[in-house]
Amino acid sequence: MINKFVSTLNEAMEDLENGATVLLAGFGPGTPEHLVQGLIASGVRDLTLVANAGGRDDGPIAELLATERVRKIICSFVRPASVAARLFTAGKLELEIVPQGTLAERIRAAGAGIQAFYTPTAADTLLAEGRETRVINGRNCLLEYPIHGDVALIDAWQADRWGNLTHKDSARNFNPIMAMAAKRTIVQTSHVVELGELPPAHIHTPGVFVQRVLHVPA
Amino acid sequence: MINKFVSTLNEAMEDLENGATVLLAGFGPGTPEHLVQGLIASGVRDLTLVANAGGRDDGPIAELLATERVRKIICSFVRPASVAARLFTAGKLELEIVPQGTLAERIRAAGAGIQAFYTPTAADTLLAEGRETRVINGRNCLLEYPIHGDVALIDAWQADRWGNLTHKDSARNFNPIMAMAAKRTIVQTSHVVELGELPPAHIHTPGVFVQRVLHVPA
Amino acid sequence: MSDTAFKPLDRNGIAARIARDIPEGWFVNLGIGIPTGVSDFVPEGREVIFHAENGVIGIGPAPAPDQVNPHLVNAGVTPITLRTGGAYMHHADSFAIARGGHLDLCVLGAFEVAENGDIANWARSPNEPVKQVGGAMDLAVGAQRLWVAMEHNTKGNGESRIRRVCSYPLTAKGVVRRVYTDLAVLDVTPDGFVVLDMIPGLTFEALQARTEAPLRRMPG
Amino acid sequence: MSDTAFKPLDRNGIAARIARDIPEGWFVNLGIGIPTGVSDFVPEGREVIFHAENGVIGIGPAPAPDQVNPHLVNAGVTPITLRTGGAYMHHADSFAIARGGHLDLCVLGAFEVAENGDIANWARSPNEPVKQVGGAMDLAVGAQRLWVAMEHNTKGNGESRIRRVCSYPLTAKGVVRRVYTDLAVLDVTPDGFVVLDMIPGLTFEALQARTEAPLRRMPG
Repeated sequence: MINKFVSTLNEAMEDLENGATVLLAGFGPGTPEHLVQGLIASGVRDLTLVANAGGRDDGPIAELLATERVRKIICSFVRPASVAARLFTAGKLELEIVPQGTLAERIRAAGAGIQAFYTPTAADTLLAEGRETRVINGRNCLLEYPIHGDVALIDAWQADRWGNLTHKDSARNFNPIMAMAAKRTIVQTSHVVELGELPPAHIHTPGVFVQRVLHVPA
Repeated sequence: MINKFVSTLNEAMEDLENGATVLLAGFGPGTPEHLVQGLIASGVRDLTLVANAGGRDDGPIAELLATERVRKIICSFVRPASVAARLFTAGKLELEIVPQGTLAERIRAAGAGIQAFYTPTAADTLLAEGRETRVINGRNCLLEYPIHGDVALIDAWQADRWGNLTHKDSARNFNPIMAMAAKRTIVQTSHVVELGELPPAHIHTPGVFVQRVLHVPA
Repeated sequence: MSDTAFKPLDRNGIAARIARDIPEGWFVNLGIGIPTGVSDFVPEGREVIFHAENGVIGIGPAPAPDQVNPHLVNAGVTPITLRTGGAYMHHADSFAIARGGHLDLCVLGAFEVAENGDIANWARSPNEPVKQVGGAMDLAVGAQRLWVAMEHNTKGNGESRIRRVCSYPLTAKGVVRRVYTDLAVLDVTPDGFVVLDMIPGLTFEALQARTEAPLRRMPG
Repeated sequence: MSDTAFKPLDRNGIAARIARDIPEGWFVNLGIGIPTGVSDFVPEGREVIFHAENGVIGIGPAPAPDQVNPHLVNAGVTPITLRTGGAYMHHADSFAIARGGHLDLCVLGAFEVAENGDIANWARSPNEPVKQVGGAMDLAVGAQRLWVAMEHNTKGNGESRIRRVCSYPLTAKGVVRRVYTDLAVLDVTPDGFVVLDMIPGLTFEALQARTEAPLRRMPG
């Protein structure tokens, strides 16, 4: 019987490796905060973190960055008052800024087996400097590559033992696409449901993308 | 008040133009057969038809092709015993064969603003002859371009006046992505629901992709 | 020119002026800052559908403080409500709407707009650590039309944000169609900025005096 | 060699042989033809999750004739059921599963397989009007592993479908990991075909005699 549930945070975070690329979902809501605590506790280092934003002075991303175990962050946004901005200024954090839509699309591309794509987004900006562009149908486009994760940390509202997930309201955000894009997708879910309880037409992330699920009651 | 419902098939098919590219959804179930009848009745010609398969000897696609108003078909599959195969053999139909996954992805790319993408699918086959390829991470990849429609013909299970749709079971297939990829998306729906009746987390095709909806009770 | 002859719009005034020009049925994304306020000024009965790039289409009015849904925010991570008929989707689907040309309009804030439609709104220098790109580059090239909402002049030394050429790093090239400021509404045309509207009491000459780029009167 | 010394598997026999080798928990896509039958031979209690590229994950057993759901078919447009825990999705999401490396296994039929893992299964000549590509090219390059199910020899003149080089147009290059025929199970290795298993009564020499490509015995 397939059963992707694990009982403890330690079990959920087992076998994390130094140097891993970690996809961290969330846009405000939808951030798997408990799993981030597990990542911090695991002690792994030299990480590449992929998240929408570099976080603030507090909150899960700031806490993770403050450990200085993240070598590089790939995100769309760094706030002036943030751990990320200070570490970057101090030369302790590499930064790759990616427009938010391109970030989402590069993550999806990894999950969907797309090897590269052309987008007009950012083609005429500083972010395109030194990179490959091409004019397609009269529009200047930038060549973008997929972002694969070794691990994805995912938040869910409901989960069953096959790893089928739903996400609540706008807490969905990066969760379904990051779940697709990692070798190992680890989920924290607010609710556990029986197999078959989620209507098959309304599953937001099918279990094929999920490896481990931890129940973390809200 | 936004109201995308039209009352008649004629109204649904208004302003179709000769030479249009028509995206026709369906994979068995999910084919908007009533709208295909409308397309035939409209008399438009010189069409490019984009559909998963070239159809059989009967059924909506065969009927449409038999009018000889389709200049070219873009599809993943042509059956031996079919109107499409005979028209092609007789030199009366251009044929572009696209692997089914690449077809789906090219349609989605059109809807998502992706200008081109690289995929390993078909890169080492006859379908790649004379086309641009590139080795990415050791894999030979083929450059593919989006397929935009002037019109998409879409089947839905439920629709509201904003054009929010659900699709039934595997009748979903190409419907959501073709709805994204056309300038004008025309829907036939089995059921009409009040705005707000479809749960916001369970809408398969949001109304932003839909222009006209015709109620065609099943 | 006398500064007492006219009263610049406040941020809400700019937002309200923009709301006037949005017809029923448009799908609209509002950037952070002045643009966020636009939806408050669309009359109740006019159905305009607002999109947030974090996966919401059909944003409703702000919730009462005791009605906040912790799972529902806009692209500024501010609590919102969903309007009847709205829908949720994931980030890639949401940006497919933005990048695929499905939004009739996006309204962004900016540091500067140039007469060729260039927009700069994410960084004041290439080297600063703060890079507030977010979804602006995607929206700027993806929406059917881009309007900018901003103050006409900088707060500090009153420099013009309406420029011949942007001095800050670009968000996108040649995409702005119209600019709404506290002083005027300007269309970006092949011949440069054309003044569509000015606040009461302001003269064309007084507006030009506050504007680095050359302005043209509405033809006819 | 005597043809009476062994009895080739029928199509169900090949399907059953494949089913034996699929462990619990795998996500599997079955092509049209012999592969479609594989799911019937997976024991009830073993959870293997079958995917259809038209947007179904978790295919259940065939419906009784009076239980057919007209909205639910597999990639062969044949009525199916959905298993408890299954899900529906659209075509691009479904092919994201197939092309993104999320399937543990795909089983396809073929005209020919070559010793370097090339597969030909969509056309018998470049010029014929019938082009039955479907999703095979996507699945062949996208799945974690590709197995082929086919008759060892052609029906007409008994030619070997297991070849040094494919003579028909390729579906994909170098992707087949294993071939299940009515006579044997062959692994594709850097050293060519290795015989994993043969039907009872068949000798290695008799199998080689029916096979154009050179075969190797299992090492050890």
